[in-house]
Amino acid sequence: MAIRKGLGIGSMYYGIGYGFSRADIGSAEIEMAEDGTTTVYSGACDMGQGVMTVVTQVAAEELGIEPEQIRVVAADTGSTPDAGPTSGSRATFVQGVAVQNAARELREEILDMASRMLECPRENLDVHRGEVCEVGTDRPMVSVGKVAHQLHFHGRRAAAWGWHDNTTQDVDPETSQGDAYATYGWATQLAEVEVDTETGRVRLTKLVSATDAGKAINPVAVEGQIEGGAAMGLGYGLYEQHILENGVPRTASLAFYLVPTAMDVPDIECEIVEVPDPRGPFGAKGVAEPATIPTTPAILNAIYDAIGIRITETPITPERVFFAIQEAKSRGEFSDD
Amino acid sequence: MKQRYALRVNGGTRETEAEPHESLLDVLRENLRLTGSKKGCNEAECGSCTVLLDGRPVVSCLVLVPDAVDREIVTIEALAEDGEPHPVQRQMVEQGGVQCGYCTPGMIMSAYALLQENPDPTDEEIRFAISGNICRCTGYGKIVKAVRAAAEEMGNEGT
Amino acid sequence: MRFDYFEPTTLDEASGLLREGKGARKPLAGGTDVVIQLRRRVIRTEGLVNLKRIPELGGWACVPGKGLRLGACTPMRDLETSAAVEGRFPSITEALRVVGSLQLRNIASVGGNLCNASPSADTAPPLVALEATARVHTPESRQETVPVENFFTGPGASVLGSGGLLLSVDVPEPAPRTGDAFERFTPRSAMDIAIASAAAAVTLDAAGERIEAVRIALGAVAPTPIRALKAEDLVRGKEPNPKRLEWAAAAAMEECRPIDDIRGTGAYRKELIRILVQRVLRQAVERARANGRTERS
Amino acid sequence: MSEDASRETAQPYHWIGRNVTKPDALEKALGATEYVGDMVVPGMLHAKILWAGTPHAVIRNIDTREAARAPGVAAVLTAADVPGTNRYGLAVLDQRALADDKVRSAGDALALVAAEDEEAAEEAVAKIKVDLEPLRPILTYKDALDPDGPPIHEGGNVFQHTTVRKGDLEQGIAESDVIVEDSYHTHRMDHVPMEPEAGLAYVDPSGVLNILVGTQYPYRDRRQIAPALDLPMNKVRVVQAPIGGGFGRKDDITAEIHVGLLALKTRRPVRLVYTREESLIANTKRHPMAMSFRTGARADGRLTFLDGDIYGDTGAGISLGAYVIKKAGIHATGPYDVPNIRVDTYTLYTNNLVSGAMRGFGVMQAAVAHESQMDQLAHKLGMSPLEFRIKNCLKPGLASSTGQLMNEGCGIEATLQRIKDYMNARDLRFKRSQAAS
Repeated sequence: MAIRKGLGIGSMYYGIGYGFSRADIGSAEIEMAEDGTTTVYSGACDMGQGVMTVVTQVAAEELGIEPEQIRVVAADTGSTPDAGPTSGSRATFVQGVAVQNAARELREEILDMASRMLECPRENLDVHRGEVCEVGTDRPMVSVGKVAHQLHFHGRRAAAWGWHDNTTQDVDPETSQGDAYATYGWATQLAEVEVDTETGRVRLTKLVSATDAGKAINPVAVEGQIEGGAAMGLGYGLYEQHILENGVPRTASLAFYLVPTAMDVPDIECEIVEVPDPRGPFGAKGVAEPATIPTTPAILNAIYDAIGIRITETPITPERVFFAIQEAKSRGEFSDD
Repeated sequence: MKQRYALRVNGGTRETEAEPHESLLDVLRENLRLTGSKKGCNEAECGSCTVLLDGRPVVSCLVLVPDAVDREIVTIEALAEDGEPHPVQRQMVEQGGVQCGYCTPGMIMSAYALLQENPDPTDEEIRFAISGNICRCTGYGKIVKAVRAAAEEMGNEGT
Repeated sequence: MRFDYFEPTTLDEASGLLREGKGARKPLAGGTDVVIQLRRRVIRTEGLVNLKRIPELGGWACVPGKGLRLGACTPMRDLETSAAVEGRFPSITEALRVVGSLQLRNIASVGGNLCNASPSADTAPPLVALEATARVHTPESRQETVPVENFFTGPGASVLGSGGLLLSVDVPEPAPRTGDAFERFTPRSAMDIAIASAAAAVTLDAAGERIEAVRIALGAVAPTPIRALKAEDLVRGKEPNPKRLEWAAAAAMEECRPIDDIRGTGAYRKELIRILVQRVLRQAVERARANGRTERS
Repeated sequence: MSEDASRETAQPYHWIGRNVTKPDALEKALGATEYVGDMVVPGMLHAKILWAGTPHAVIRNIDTREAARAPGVAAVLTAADVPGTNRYGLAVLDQRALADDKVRSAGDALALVAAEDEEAAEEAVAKIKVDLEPLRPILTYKDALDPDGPPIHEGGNVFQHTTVRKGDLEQGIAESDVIVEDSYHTHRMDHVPMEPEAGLAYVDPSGVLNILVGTQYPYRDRRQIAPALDLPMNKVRVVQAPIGGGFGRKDDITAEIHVGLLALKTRRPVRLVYTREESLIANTKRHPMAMSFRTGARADGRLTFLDGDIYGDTGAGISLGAYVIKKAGIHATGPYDVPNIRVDTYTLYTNNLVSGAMRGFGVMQAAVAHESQMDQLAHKLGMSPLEFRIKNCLKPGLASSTGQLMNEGCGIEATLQRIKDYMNARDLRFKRSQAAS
């Protein structure tokens, strides 16, 4: 077989959140029960990517309690406040701050009550692993559960609501000038491909994804987004195509619409870059889309590196590459050796 | 016309009525309420419905009920023992192999079948064994890692 | 999708059920093609006749000196994992390994793959190249032997017509110094349907220098799997040097009559045949040489 | 920065940066999680949809009488049975819950059936008789741009034209030592969430319509559902059920309105589960785009201008297409400092399947063009594609195509540097350009 290898890179930036003056809000309510166990009512939909886990970790961090003490009730117009959609790589970036705000407020309430219970100045108190402690020590003075119990006893729910508005102004209608998005995601990927110059078949043999997560709140979940995103990007680049003939779908079966299998996706190397963004929770921002976008461009550039031919149409089917090679040959721009 | 079938499922015998052309998947899901096996395509292209039939992984969407009679059927619901998840299940969780979860049961059944047959597979063998299970979320890397970790865990248990 | 369902346990019973159906009943082996086609409403039926409980249709044996005999209902995966089959007929194993998914191959039968008579059926080219024959139970309950090469009559059609049954497939023991190979082309590395495929079986002369006998079969490039007879003529009796194989491949390319569909144009399929034929010939020759060496040693 | 963030490192946080296990993962691995298609409610009916299957036609008549009489059928609905506006759409209300005057894409729903089981519903669907008068379909960018073509909706087929203007394009061109020009075509992609779309609706004793659905945004669903069904918003409750993948497409209405309609009509719980085929035919896809880009640079490797046009096929509905294509336009430069810009985008209605949000949201397509242009320029300049990007990428103090000043959180250089380090550490080199370092 006539295999040629090539390397290519693709970069991108991606406006995180909704932009264009569309409402881009997050909100959450946190309630601590009498035993210190805590429920976060979060409107954000978890797609399995882990926004519930992010919400849990943010709440645990801010409240000084264990993640095991937290339960998240998510995405129900009957019980959770509106947190906007899970799209635009915005869930962590926007809802994370809303949860952070709610947790901070509840923590103030807890410390306020603890200060009265302990007869100790508020500023000397901190919460750590579910216990109110003196600042700088881990020595437990009273459990947050006991404090929450007192709050409930006094008719205060030990609850707080937090909100965050990430809405931007729209850009100028004539020039598109303006601050389009609150922030941007950034990523660069390196692809290594093998091109079979006889058949035109391209295989992705290596992918390295350097993705700026701002701060990886849950690194394994971030890697999950990066790897899954790149696999979807690979599908876009090489395999998947929804064909319509005269407006009628011809690929309405997974036998014809080809999603990459475990044998098509190489090991994806995740390079998590962390350039903290003060607008996100603990510096974090979304990675779902930044993880997907550079893959096809990186493959296109790697194909050029391998065979010196630029493909400008997706998907990069074997047939397309094959005929591009034939054309290049006929122009004397490609030789077999 | 509906007929009575006795199916040997997850170590017990379950009686049910079904049309003979109904799939094992539909009968498991609708009649026996074993909904862990998912219907992602109903034509053997996604693997979400994978169960074991006499120890082998099959796409239950294409097995007609009568063909499952007198055979040992194992579904995802039977992998945990006494509330203790199987190592493949535990490692899928720990290594981050689960995202939306829809492919997960079928994926686990394929991996489980592989490890029954080949307790120490290479990554390539793992990828081959799960290549009939489409996952749209993870990019497969963490699933391969989970299966490898499960193999190690099971190997350690055996020694 | 409502229809009658039968589970005959003898051949005659099965034949009778199909005959009574007057073409409106379908035999069912693994069922992987038939059930999908019924669900997609590509075919209609009034009844399914499940053949898996008929003892004669099950079982298989790959015995040195006697070739391979497989019952029509043998699950693909049984053969795929057989070291004996892989050692003797690697092209069959190569074809089996790429059909659908592993979970499908645990159900799907080799016989079903043939009877479905898809031009792209993966198991057909190696069986054609290896001179396999099909034992057929005709609608009139006669038993006949048909070369697999002549088994297919069009897309989705075979000599079985609406009432016949495929009983078994026999692959003769290859002559000494024979090698075979199969390759198919798909975009994905798993779970895909061939855009084009080719198989070759090559027997070298005693000196191991010239091709004594050769059969080349092509898939997905004509209404049925076909032989590339002109290509065979070009290499038979010749030294298998690269130039020679290239000529043969170019001839094969002209022998096929592929259609355009969403998976590829006819023009591209022809080009693929040119590549695949060279590759399978090369591989088959290599294997023939290796087999020659083991036989001599 | 060489820390490997995927390992847990010493840091000021207790829980941030830790691999806390996802709370939903174990039940999913056990097969215990119930997605909508796994849920059963006593008395539940099963729904099926009659799809148009043809791209453009006038609906003369839909005869449901025979279907309504079929065994096990509880309701057959067409547009005439929709109590509310029958309209939805994330940006504009241009989609119909059930097609009324016209068929606008093959993925339009014409009628709904609720029956005692799925098979009965399917058989009833087959009994619905539809009388359609075919219209010339608008299928290509060219068709859509033709002012004489039949309009798919009121107002013509060019839904939106956006413009990005920055600096002085002519000056940018004049300053350029190299210019590359190319056209790029990207295709329609399906999200293929492993869970086909599904919804379950029931009216509770207090009269509230409850809808469980694999959605990405229950609140916006509710804003779409209530008017379409003529219900006050507080009589609609939408709950996100466990979801088997969305990737943007479940941002849109999927099964919500249909199950709601049937539950209201029958006063029984109704479940609708798409087949994979339906999932591929209906609901939104990724926009195909046609892009022509001209990009220049000076001999020293600095980008000078971008001059581009982007045409996006949004199909028969806008969904979020207007935003997707506008976003493609303002991201057309990629993450680089380009002083002079002209980019025009066109959001075009066609009779193809509706395109909407999908992971990458317009930038996926734009990146195919801008990254190919970047490599072409690098090659013309004899520069490493990596160095060329590092030289031109946005940095704090520089401004994006929309004039947005970059400050904290501008990570592109760090990602490029990380790839450069990776390549250097392994001595990886591009074949057709200078070394990466």
